[in-house]
Amino acid sequence: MTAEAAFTKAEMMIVAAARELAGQRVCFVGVGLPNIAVNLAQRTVAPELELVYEAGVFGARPARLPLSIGDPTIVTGATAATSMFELFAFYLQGGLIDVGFLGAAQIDRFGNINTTVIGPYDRPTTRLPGSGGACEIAINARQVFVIMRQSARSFVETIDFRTSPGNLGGAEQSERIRREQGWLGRGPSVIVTDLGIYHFDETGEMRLDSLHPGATLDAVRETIGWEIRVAPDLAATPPPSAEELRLIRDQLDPAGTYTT
Amino acid sequence: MTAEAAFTKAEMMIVAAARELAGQRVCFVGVGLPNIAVNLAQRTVAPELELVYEAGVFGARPARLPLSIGDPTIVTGATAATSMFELFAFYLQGGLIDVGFLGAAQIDRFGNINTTVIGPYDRPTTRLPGSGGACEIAINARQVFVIMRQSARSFVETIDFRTSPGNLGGAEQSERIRREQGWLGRGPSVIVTDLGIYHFDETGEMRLDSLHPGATLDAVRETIGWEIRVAPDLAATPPPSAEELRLIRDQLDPAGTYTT
Amino acid sequence: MSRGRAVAGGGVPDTGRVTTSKLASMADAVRELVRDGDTVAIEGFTHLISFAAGHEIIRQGRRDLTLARMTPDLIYDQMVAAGVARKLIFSWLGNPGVGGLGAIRRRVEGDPPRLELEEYSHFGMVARYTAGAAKLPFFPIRSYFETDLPKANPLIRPIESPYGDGVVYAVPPLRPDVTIVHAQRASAGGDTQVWGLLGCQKEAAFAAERVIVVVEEVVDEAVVRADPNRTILPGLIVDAVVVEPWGAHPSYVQGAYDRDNRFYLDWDPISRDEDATQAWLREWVLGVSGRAEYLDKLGAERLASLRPSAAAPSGSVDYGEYR
Amino acid sequence: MSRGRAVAGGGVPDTGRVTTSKLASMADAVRELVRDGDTVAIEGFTHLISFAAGHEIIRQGRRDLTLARMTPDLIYDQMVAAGVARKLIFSWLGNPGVGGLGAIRRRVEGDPPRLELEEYSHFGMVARYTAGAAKLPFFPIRSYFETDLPKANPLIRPIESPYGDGVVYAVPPLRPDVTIVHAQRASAGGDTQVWGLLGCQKEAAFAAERVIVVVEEVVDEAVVRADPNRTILPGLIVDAVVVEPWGAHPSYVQGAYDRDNRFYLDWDPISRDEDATQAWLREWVLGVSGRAEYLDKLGAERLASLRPSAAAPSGSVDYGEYR
Repeated sequence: MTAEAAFTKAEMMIVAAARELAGQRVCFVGVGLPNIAVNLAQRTVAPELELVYEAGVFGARPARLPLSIGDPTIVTGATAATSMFELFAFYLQGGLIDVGFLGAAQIDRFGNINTTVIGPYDRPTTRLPGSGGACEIAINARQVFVIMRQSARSFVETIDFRTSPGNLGGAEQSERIRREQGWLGRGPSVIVTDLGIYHFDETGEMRLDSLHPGATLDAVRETIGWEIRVAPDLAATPPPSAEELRLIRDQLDPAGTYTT
Repeated sequence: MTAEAAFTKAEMMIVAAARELAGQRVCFVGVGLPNIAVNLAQRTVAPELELVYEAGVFGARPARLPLSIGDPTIVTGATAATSMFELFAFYLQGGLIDVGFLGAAQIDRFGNINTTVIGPYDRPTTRLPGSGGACEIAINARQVFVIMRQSARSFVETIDFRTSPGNLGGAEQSERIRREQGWLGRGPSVIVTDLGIYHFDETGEMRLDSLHPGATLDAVRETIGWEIRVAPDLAATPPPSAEELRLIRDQLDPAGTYTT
Repeated sequence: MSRGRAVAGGGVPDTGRVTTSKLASMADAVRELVRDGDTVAIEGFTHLISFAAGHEIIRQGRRDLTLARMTPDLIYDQMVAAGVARKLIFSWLGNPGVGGLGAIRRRVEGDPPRLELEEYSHFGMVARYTAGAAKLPFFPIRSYFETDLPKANPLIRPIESPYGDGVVYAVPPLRPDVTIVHAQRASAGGDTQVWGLLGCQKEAAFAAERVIVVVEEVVDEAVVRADPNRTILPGLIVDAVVVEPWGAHPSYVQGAYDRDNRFYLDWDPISRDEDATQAWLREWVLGVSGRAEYLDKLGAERLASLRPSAAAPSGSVDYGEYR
Repeated sequence: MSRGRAVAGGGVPDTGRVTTSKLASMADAVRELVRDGDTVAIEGFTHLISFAAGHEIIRQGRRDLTLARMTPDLIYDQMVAAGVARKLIFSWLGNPGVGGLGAIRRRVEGDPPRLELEEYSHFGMVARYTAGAAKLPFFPIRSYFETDLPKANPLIRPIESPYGDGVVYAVPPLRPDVTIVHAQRASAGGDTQVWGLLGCQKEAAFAAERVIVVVEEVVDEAVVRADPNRTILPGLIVDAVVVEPWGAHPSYVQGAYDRDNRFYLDWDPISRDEDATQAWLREWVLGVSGRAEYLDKLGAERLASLRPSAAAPSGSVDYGEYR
C-alpha cells in the first residue's frame, strides 16, 4: 500500500462529502457516514455548521459518534432539544435546513430515491425501511446530499417506488413543479460514492465530475444501470489530507466502525 | 344591616357560581369573579377541580388572587405550563375542559354573547375587547358558565355581534348544529347574576330558577330586555354561609378588590 | 369522560390533597387498559421506548392489535413475532443504526403478506397524532408531493388552500385506544416529566383514549410543581402510572442509562431467523414473570455498564414566589 | 437566507467557538431591523412584553407599521397613540384585568376610524403564527362556527375535510417582518431560554423574517447548553440580542419581577384622555434617551417592590454525559 492509498473507500467518501459542505450553515444529519462527514466539515471547511437531528435536536455537539439518529449524546450539550413536531414543522418545513443527507436503496439518473420496497408495493420482494423523514428532507431542505456505495442494483434506470423526489423527470419539470408548488428544496445537488463525486447538469441528470484515486471509468460504468454522463473536464478527487485522516481516525470514528 | 344581609352582591354571585361547580373536574378560569368562584368551589363543593388558564397553565395553585389571566402566581407551583398552542389545541379543542367561564357585554335569551362591538362592526360606537379565547370556549368547553351583573343594556333582545355562540336560535337548532359539526361543547348552562341564577330550558331559552336574597322579580324584569321566563318552582338562593364568606374574605379576596 | 381514571386496585389515595393515585403494576395496567383489537401506540423516538409494556402485552397474549409507532423498532418486531398484531401504522421500519427487523419483514415479504401496513413519513405520523390530540379532522403538511406514498396509502390526500395558493397534503387524525410512554418521572397522580428527546409522546398521549405512563421513579407532586415547564402530560389524561426502572431497556433514558447497543446488534441475527426469534421470546419474555426477572437475567454488571459516564446537570432556574 | 445575521456594529465575535455575537443596543437593533411599513409582532402573553422595544420604536419615529399581537395591551396603546401604526392584527383588545385601551378605542370608534383592525380569536392568532412558522398556506381550527367573526374578517374561511367528515375553519399564515420577544436569558449568539408562560413567542419568532430578542441577562452558551429542553429559540433565527434588564416593565418576567399593577391601573385614566396620553409619551418615552433613564425615573424603590417575595427554584435534572 502506497502512502497515497493509505485510506479506505469510506474515508474517501467522508472526506469528499465534507468538502462539499464548505460554506454551509445548517445540516440535517443522518447516522453513519453522513454523520462523520458533517462532523469533519465542522472541523475543517464549515466551522459554522450547525447539526440538526430529526429526533428533535438543533446545535448538537456529540461527544462520541452517535449510535443512532436519537443517541443521548446528541442531546447533552446541544443548543435545543425540541418536540418532533417543532423540528419537522418549524426547522425543516419552515425552511431553516440548508443541506439534508439521504440514503438510497435505489436511485435513478435524476436523483429520485427509493427506500420503501423492491418489487411491487403490495407484494414486495424486499421490504425497506420506508420514508422516515426522507421525503420531507427531499422537499424542504435547500439541497440534498447523498452518500452511498455504487452498485448496479442501486443505480438503476427505473426505481421501484419513489419515496423521495429528486429532479423528477428532469430539470425543466423539477424546477417548474418545485416553483409552482412552493417547495423550499431545490433538489439533489451532490452524490458521493466510493468511486467519485456527481453533481447534476443543466438537464437535471447525474454527471460524474470527479473520480476518486484508484477508481476507473470502467468501474463507474459497471455499477450504474444507465449510460452515465461524464464531465468533459473530469477531475481527480484529491486524496484525504493527513489532517482529514487524523480527525476521522482520532476523533470521529476511533473504533473504525464506519471507516474500515 | 341584618345578619342575613351582611354580604355583598358580588359575594352572592361568587357563592352561587361556586355551588354550580359541584362535581366538576376541569375548569377554564377567567379573572375577577369567576376566578374567586372557582377557587371557592375547589375549597368547598369541588375539591378535585383543576384550574386551567388560557395563558397556558394547567393545575394552577395561585398563592394570591391573580391580577390578570397571565399572572406569575398561576405558574409557580402549577402542574404544567405549556405553550398557548398546546393549551388551545390539546386541552380546549381536544375536549378536556368541563366548564369554561365567559363574560358578556351583551347576551340574548339563548345565551349568545357579544364581546366585540356595540353598533355596526365597521363604525362601532363602543369597541369591546373582541373574542380572545371566548368563541373557542363557547364551542369546545363542555359547558359554559356566565357571571355578570344584570342591566337592560346587557340582557338584550338582539345582540349587535355574535362573538360566542350560545344556543343559537334555540335548542333544536343548537343541538342539531353542535351534533352535525361535531362541537364538543353542549352550550351555555348557567348564568349567575347579581339578582339570580338562570339555566336554560328545553327550548334553549334562559329561565330564572332562583332568586337571590333581597332581589325581586320586578328588578329582574327591569334589567332584561325580553319577557324572561321564570321557573314555576322558583327557588330562593340560600345566602352565603359563614364558611363561604370566611373563605372569600380571608383567603380569596382579602383586599376586597372584587367583592366590595 | 372516561379519561384519566385510575385503574381499579391501583394504589391508594394520595395524602395531602385530593389527587388520586394511579400507581399500578404493569400486569394490572395492561390487563385493564389494553384490549384485543385495540390500536396501541408505544411511542418514544429511539428514547424512552417502553419495552417493559410491550413484553407484558405479549405475556398476556393480546391479539389483533394495530400497532402504531413512528419507528417500530425492536419492540414491535418482538410483538409481531409473538403474534399480538394484525397491522402496523408507521413511518420508518428498522433496527436503528443496525439494519432491518426480521420478524416483521418475513410477515410482509411473504405472499400473501400476513401483516397489514399503513405507511406515512415521520412528519406525517407526528401530524396524525397532532390532529388526534387537537380533535382536527385532518392535518396539512407539505410532504408527499411527487412521491408514490399517496398511491400506496390512499389516506394521504391532497387538500386545496382556501387562499388560492395551491395544494398541500392532508393526513387523518390518529387516535390510539391506548398510548404507552416511558418517562423519567411522574407523580402518583400521573403528572409526567421528560427531558432529552421529546419525540411525539405528548401528541400521542393527548390523542389517545387511555394512557399508561411507565416511569423510572415516582416523585412527590411537589417535584413536578417546582418546574411546570418540564411537564409533558398532566395526570388528567393518565390512567395508570407504572414504576418500572430500566423499563425502557434496551432503549435508553436520558440521564439514567444509555442504549444497550449490544442488544440491538444481537437482535439482528436473532430476528433473521424465526426459530431463534421464538426461542428468544420464550426465554426473555414468556419465560420471565415480569421486568424484575428480566433485569435479573440481564445481570447487574450489564446494567451498570449502561450508566452515563458522568452527571450533566441542567442547573436550576427560579420561578419566584408571588404571594 | 438573510435570517439570523447579526446587526452591523453589534458586538464582537465570541471566543472559544465560532458563534457570532449578536449583541446590540436597543437603538441599533431597532434602527437596523424595524422599518417603516413593516408588520411587527411584539409577543408575550401578559408575560415578557418588550415595552423597551416598543418605546424605542416610538422614539425612532417609525410609521405605517402593522402591529400584530394577540393582546395589544398597554404597549400597543402607547405605540398607536404615538402614531407609529396604521393597522392592528389581534385577538383581544384591552388592559388586562383593568379595562379598555383608550388611545386605540378613540381611533377605532371615530367616524371614519383612523386605525385598521384585523381580528381573530386567541387560537386563531396562535394558529396563524404556527402556519407562518411551518410555511403552511393555512391552519385549520374548530373555532368561528356560528359566530360573526368570519363576516367581520373574510380571511377566516371554511375548509372541507378531505375525509368527508365536515368543515372546519382556516386562518392564513402570519409572517411578521420582525418579531420582538423578551426573555429571561440568551447567549450572545441568540440561543434563548424562557420559563413561565410561553405564550406564542416561539411560533411568532419562527414565523418572522427578522427576530430581536431582549433579555434580562446574557449568559454563557454553556448555561443554555446545560438544559437544551429549556431553549425556545436557536440563535440561528435571531438577528439581535439586546440586554435590557427590566425591559418588560410594567409587564413581568417570571422569577425576576412582578407585573407593576399600579402602572396598569394608572394607565386607565391616562389613556382615556388624548392630551394626558401624549403628555405621558413626552415624559416617559420621547423625553428619555432610553431604558436606563426610564428606570431611573421610576426609581429603585418601585422596582425593588416588584421583586418576588422569595425564590422558587425549579431544581436541576441530569442529562448525563455520554462519551
